[in-house]
Amino acid sequence: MTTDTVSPGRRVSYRFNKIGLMSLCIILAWALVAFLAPLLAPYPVGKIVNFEFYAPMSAKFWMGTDYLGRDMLSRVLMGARYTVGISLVAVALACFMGVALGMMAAVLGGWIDTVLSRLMDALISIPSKLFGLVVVAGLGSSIPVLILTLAVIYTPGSYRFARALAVNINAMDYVVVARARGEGLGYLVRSEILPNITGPVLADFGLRFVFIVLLLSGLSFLGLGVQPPFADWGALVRENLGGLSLGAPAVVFPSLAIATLTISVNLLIDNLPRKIRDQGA
Amino acid sequence: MANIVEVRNLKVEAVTDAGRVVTIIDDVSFDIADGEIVALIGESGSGKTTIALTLMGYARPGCRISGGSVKLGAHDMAGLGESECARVRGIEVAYIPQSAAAAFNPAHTIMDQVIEVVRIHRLMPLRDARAKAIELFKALALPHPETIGERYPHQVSGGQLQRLAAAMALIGDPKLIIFDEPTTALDVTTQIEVLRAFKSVMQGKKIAGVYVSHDLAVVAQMADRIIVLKGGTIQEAGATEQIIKRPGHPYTQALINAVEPALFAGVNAKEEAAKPPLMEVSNLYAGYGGFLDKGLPRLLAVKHVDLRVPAGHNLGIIGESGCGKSTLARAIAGLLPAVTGNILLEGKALAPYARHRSREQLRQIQIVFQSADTALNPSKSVSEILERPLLFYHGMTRRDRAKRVGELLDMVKLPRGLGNRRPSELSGGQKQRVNFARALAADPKLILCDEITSALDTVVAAAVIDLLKELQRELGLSYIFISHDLSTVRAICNDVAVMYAGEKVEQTSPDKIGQAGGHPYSRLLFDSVPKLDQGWLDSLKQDEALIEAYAVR
Amino acid sequence: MTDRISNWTAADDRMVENAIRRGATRRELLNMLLMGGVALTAGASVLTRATSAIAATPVKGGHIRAAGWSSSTSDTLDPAKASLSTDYVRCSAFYSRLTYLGEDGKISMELAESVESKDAKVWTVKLRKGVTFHDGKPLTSKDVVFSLKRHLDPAVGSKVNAIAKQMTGFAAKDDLTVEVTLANPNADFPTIMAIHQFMIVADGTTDFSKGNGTGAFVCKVFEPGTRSIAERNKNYFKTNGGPYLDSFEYIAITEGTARANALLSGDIQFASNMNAQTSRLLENNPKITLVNQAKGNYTDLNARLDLDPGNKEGFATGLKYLINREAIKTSVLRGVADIANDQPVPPSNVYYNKELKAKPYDPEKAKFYFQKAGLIGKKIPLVTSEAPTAGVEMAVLLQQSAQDIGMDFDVQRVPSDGYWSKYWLKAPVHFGNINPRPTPDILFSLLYTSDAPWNESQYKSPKFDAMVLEARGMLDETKRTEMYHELQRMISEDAGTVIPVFMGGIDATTSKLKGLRPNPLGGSMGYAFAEYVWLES
Amino acid sequence: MNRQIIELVSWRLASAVVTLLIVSFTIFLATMMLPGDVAQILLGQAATPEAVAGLRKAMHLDEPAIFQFLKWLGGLASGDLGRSYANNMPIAALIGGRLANSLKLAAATTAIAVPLALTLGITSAINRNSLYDRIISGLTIAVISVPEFLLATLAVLVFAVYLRWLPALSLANETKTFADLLRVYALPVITLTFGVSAQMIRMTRAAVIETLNTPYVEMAMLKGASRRRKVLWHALPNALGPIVNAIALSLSYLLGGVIIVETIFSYPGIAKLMVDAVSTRDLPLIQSCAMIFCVGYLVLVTIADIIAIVSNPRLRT
Repeated sequence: MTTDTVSPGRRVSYRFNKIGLMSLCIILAWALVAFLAPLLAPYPVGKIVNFEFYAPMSAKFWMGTDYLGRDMLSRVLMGARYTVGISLVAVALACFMGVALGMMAAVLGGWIDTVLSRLMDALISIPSKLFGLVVVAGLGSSIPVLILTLAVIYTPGSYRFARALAVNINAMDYVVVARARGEGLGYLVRSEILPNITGPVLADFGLRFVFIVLLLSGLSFLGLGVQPPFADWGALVRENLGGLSLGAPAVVFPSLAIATLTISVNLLIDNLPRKIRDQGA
Repeated sequence: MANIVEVRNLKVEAVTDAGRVVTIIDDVSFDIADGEIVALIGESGSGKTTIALTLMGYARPGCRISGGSVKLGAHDMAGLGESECARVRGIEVAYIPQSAAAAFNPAHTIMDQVIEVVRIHRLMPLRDARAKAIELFKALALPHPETIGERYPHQVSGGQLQRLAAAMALIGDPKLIIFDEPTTALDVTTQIEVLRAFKSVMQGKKIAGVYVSHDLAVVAQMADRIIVLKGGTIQEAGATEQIIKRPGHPYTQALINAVEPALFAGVNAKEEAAKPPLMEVSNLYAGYGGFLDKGLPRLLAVKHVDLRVPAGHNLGIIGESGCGKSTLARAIAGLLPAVTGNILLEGKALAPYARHRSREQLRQIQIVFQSADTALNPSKSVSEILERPLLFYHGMTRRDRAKRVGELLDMVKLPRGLGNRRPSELSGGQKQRVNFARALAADPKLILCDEITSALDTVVAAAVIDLLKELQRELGLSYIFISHDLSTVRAICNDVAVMYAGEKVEQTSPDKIGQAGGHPYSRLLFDSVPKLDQGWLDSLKQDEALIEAYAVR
Repeated sequence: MTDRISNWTAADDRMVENAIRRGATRRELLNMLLMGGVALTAGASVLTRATSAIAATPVKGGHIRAAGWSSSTSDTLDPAKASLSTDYVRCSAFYSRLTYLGEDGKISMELAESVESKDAKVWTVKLRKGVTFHDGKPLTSKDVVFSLKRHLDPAVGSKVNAIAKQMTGFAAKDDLTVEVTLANPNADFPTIMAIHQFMIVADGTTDFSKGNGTGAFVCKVFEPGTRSIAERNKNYFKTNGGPYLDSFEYIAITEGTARANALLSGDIQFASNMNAQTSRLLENNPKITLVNQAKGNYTDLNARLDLDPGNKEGFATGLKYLINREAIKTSVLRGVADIANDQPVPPSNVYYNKELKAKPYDPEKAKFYFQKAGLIGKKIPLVTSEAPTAGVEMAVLLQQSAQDIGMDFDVQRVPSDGYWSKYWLKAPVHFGNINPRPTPDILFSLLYTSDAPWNESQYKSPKFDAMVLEARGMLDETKRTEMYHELQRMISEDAGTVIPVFMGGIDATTSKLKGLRPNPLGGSMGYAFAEYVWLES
Repeated sequence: MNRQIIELVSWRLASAVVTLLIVSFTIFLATMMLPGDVAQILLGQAATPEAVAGLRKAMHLDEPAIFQFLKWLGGLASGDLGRSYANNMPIAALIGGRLANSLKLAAATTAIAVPLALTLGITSAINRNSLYDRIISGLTIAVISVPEFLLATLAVLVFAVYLRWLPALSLANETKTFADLLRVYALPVITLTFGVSAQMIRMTRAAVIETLNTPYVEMAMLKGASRRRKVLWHALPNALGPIVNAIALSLSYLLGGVIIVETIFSYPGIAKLMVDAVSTRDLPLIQSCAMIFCVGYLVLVTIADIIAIVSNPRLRT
């Protein structure tokens, strides 16, 4: 119902609630760690610093040592670089491609929409882990291959999501008005549609980021992730899985690192400020 | 006579998204006697629905009854807990919503939902309940009363659903029924049927009622007493006759004035024929869906329409929902390409697709939509919205644009300071003005107005119409004014075209519409518009055959 | 003094027992006990207890499930194509070889009664009588000729095509006699016949999925990439000894931790190839026994003698003194290694030169040699990767030792993808990894002769080449042994390959499973464990 | 009602064929991109050029790849999946048992996960914002956020190694009695249930809550309906479409996405088969597996659509 008085609830804030703020802080902290890792790490990543493997936590080795006697703190800090870095680039690529193509399909419609949608449907029907395995196993694991593979895997999902949103926005009168004005595809997509789907796309971005972190660690588990002696968190868990029954900190800390990151992202999405969440929803 | 409802010093608070608490209903007190129908009238945001819902002990999410008492029979609904309220709802007080189409659950049959109250409160055996429901269907003059309950909500028309919602409310024999704008979403021809059914049932059963509406003419037919609300407080209360004949409060007076606006005193009809037309449409066909063999779309929404709009003149297009009037506007704007037929602008043919038209052609025809909410991009400021056509059509510099935006805001009588706001921070009327200013920014010759006042409150709508007229005088514009509301069209148009089922059935001047000799459908439409007269509904005699032929029930 | 020892627990008992199984010598064991603070006399009695636990008599019967670590749909029962550990285990159970390479590195006869030659060029193989295939067909010389000859056919895709090429003539002299002619004399022919791929299949076999051989077990179920079930061959030609088990199932569990967990939970009774880290999960468990595999695989540091800096005299020798073999053994490989002496023949080989001692870790001596080569203070690139096992760790260790004497090694860690084709054999100083081979001859001609395809340090010595050729055709064992000892010495002193340790894995079994011994042909008793182990009742 | 479904199914069938062709061709291209071929892989270290060439010839791999692909496609049309390059067994035989295993595992997980997810999702929607709801939400987020292999390994440690209640391996052919069956499937099913149901719980809760905000649910409340009734009778039937869709997507994961679970529990399923096929460049096997995953996905999505239609009177007629 339209009102002729500005209803009191309309002015909403960008403020985060407590949980959202906490999650955001954790995520930013990890991002910072990823950025500064080489400065923060007390020991070189591949260096065996202790002849005892699975050493417990100590003043010298805050997170103990791993299965070869390497300092876990350094490895977890550097792991942030790979986990956060690769996932972030991959998710950015996936969302960029997915959102761009999705909006294009929604605005142009017709055979372009049909062809794109069918192609994406086909891609989505191949199980993501297997697809990743096939490509990475075949082409060999390197960081660019990992990033591209992860991006391709998550593009169709992002495409579908963005397309669904864009189709809704595309039917809005202001887009119709812009069309009637004679605006081209670029303007429609950039100025009319994109700003109004950013909220949900942002949430989707976060969710997909979590999926990518987990898929990356899954690939690492199968030995196809970041190659040693470097290791992302998933690879760290995998390397030290043998220490699980010994309660070694070497397996606990990277697991915790993954969990804090992914849980924070999930919580952040659930607790996004209304203003962002509702953008175009 | 005992009072069934006694509301004292009611106060309702709402929490805004920013966490601020605001009072939306303040110090409202009124009584309803047994069998009496009291109308709550006011514009949107006046708190009328909120007050009505407190009678059921309910406040919408984010709201809270923070003071006063709401006595309903023996209960104080303001003080009852959720489960206690639930025991009262449906059997002591029942609710008929504005949109029955939305209030019926699409997943269940109508009968299951009508007798749900019986099931919830275990009032009687289900077989008896079904028999009772069928009785009610008959009383509400529903077609096929025996079998209509087996259908699903989407299988019956809006007018029927509205009456079925009444049956749903009546099944528990409540002492009080709340009507929440029950006919607002209906076409006028349908509205009459529904109002008649309501009235006869209420009179027959002697049930008290609260009738919430913004439409004085409708309320005049239904209510014994009227309470006028504004901004959450009572402005005036009194018997229906007193309110409509001798309004005490200036606000009530304004409401009454807005019901029947004056006819458009346009330019002389003789002169126009001589001038070359600004816009000429001939033999236009348009529709949706894939194409059939003969090159016609699967769903033909506009058939064989001819129109002629002389420069500086306004053409009204009127018809009920689904008559094809909006499709016509879209075809003219090139949004939905016409299948056949010509659209001439100043004698030059326009391409069916907007993207094939020149920028200059596009500039000359602008379209303004009904819902200001969806017509403005929520992520842009008012200035940005207005600047785009200036840049796009006129290639103005940043400074010129800023200056022009100020002028445009002046033209539509909005403060210049509004330029920095976003649409969500504007009221409905303001949005519609911005919407209109955007069309003006193009410097057009013709503006297609698609139901632009329908979502606005009557007083606001009247002001917008006045603005349109004023701008026309200053800028020499022409409008094609599309509406379902006859009185609005008559207030602004030189000519009125009546559309029915995709075809133009008649085109005439506003004063002649509905008069004898005109098209029977136009007459039906004209007759169905409620009058501000208590006896109008009872005395209205309509041709049954005509209704049978044209009314969409 | 009594036999009672304070602080000596059942776990220590097991440690000693395990050590014995791993093949520790009595001397090593006593050392171990001494380190544990146990008096020598007391230690001796502990040792007896442990050894007696091992020397139980085999019992027949029972079923086990054993797990290897690699399996795929390309699993095959065609011995010529066998490439994964699972293939070896299955083929070893279903087929037999002409000869068998024992734990001590000595050859014994299996299907052959004798393999003899006067000139090491023409070899006469006499077959056992009365051996039958699982389908009842008796073994004849035709089967042997077929089995050997097929390695030359490219369509077979044999893994040992390169070795088989030296066989130029095959003749079935009679039903039980085969004559094989070699291109050049090779006294190792009987040992070569012990290589897994040279197992004997029935003449004309094209479908290998039935596993129709003469082996100790009959194939009941074979699902590539999933499992196999084998039952004892009632008509097995060996009448003394194994097989003891009624049947065994063989599966693969790729994950080391999963393998350990499955063993702990009792789902499997045998888990092959545990690494040092996973073994730690198991070593204190009374229900688990660990058996060291024979150590033969090694990662070596190669200085090419034809390129700078390897061409500077003293550099390679300096490296041999600078590499800390002890540290590599204990810290990098967690003890699961034998110190090596810069030559490729492992201690388990009969031709191993015991007199040749490994160079000690001596930075000062290393410094002396580097000074001699004029390399102190120069930055020397050291190419390594994860591809050669522990290559990165070894490089880092070396780099640390070098810093102390003013040497500057620039460790260049390159991707493991493409390491073998891009860096191995090519970079001036780099790491390599070599799998065990059954005979010194194969090792030498593969790695050290002037025309060796994998001459890692470009070691070229006409004297060496001539001696390898001579030794190959030498039938006099004593002389041959002497020659091989000398060849090992030459490599150890002169080649640019630094071989710090021999590595090996660990097999873990339930303590009830007995009879598992190391074998030079690889883990799981040269993959033939099924025939030799038994389940304690 | 039937016409609608027949129309949907026939449209789906037609588009499925197109999708399958696209997938098949994509997989073919991807396989072509992989370095090495089956002959090289099979020979391993012994892959001298002559040896590779000989083996290729013997395996008829010297024909152009596209020709092999088309031959395989032609065979598929007549229902023949061809023979594996790696071990020359008929693909149907290789896949048969594995597919049955994968389906069994998927069915067992579905049987537990779906009712569990629906119950938890709906009850937490009913008790929205309660402590119970918050606990469930917290748990689902935690489960979603933890890598699957960690869950699986933890489960093995607890249930197989320490408690010794369950076997650490799930050897599908070990099941002779029903009790065996339960024991063998318990751990992988528990692991998968965790991962799969967390998503479904979230989706179910969200879908139900979304329908709870509709006018007809408000209307039901104004009729005096209880919370339970609002959720179960009013919201749920209308939320069924999105819920079933979410379930279908989750379940499609159970066919091909369980590679980690198959690895840890040594469960002989079809995901592992495909990974093997890729590592040996076994084109017909890769293709056949990909087709199975694709068909599985399409079947699930179609079933979800049919359920959505049947549950929605507006689409039904």
